[in-house]
Amino acid sequence: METHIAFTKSVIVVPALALPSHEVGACVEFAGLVRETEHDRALAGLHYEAYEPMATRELARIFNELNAVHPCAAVVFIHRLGWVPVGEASLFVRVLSAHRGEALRFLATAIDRMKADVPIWKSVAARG
Amino acid sequence: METHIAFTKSVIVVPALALPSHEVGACVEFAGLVRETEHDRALAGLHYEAYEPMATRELARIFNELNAVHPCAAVVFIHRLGWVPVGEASLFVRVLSAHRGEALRFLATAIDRMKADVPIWKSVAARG
Amino acid sequence: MSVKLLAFAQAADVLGFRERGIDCEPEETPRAILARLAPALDPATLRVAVDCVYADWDAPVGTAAEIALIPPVSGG
Amino acid sequence: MSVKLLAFAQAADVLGFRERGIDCEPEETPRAILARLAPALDPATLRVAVDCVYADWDAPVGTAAEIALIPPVSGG
Repeated sequence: METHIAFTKSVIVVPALALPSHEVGACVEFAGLVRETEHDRALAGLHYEAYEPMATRELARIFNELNAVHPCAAVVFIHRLGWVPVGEASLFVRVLSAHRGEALRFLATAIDRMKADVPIWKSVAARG
Repeated sequence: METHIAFTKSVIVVPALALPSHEVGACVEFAGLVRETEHDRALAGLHYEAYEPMATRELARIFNELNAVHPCAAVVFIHRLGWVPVGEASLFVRVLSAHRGEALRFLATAIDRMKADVPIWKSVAARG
Repeated sequence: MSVKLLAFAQAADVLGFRERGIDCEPEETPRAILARLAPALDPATLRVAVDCVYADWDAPVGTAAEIALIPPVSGG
Repeated sequence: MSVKLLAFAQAADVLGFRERGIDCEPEETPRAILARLAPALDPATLRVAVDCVYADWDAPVGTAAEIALIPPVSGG
């Protein structure tokens, strides 16, 4: 499985679709957008930070584990860091696979696992 | 829920993301791509046909039913018809929702229901 | 009365047409129409839609404008 | 030996720093280091990572280069 993991301080630019083979039949993409209200509180945006080397390593580990269960051809993961205004994407994930079932399950589980274990944090304000 | 259903004889052009509100936190997209092999047979592409007025009506009915169970903000559904070469998309679906769970479940179920009930057909050759 | 009969995919292959105007009576059922016009097609291998809604093979067509023969679908 | 101690999110808020070089012994545990340097932080509310891998609060740090205090994560 081709794996691409990146963090960026700028607006996420969705990379052009690159098909590793003509056996890819499903491309599933997820964009997580910053919402205006969270916990009943109006926001202008959120601030994200990460422990990047560990986050990259944890994500690679999670993706490898998931690939054993839901074999996929490629995963692209991009998380934005710093200030992200409401309506913009904090997260982009693309999964390619032969059939949609694997890509959908890989994607759903990857995000669940990220939210449980990958050292990335959001906060309503930037930290010193 | 905003609903957009379209069929096209040309390459699918993914519409620009339009957020119906700042309460949308998840954008899930699916592209179904034509694969080179199907049932162990090498293909150059597939030909699609639809009973368009009924397909549109069935899709709208399915989306309304799913929206009652997995409330979403918008769905965009575009199916290509005619000849689709290997590596190009025959189907594009985008679902927007407040949280990812609804959009992922809506998307997965919508495609399952489409494959069961919506009058669209693929074939290895064009029909007279 | 006159009804438009539509055939898709394999049904069109077997019948050799995609659309044809047919005469029928309101009390006639899709099953009877198929048996009369296309005995080569087994209704057990198809669904029928009447005015863009899946219908019962044995329900009279009534004032329908369009009857469609729907082989197993395979979109996506 | 010298180890880099990293603090993230709420842990950085409480400690007032994000990174600091500390001295410790290979047989010292993350729990002992936290108690010594940041008694305000309860290890029950945090995870600890040693050289980018989640570790046991009670396992000696050995030859680690980097110890990180990981409050509950919230990416996405």
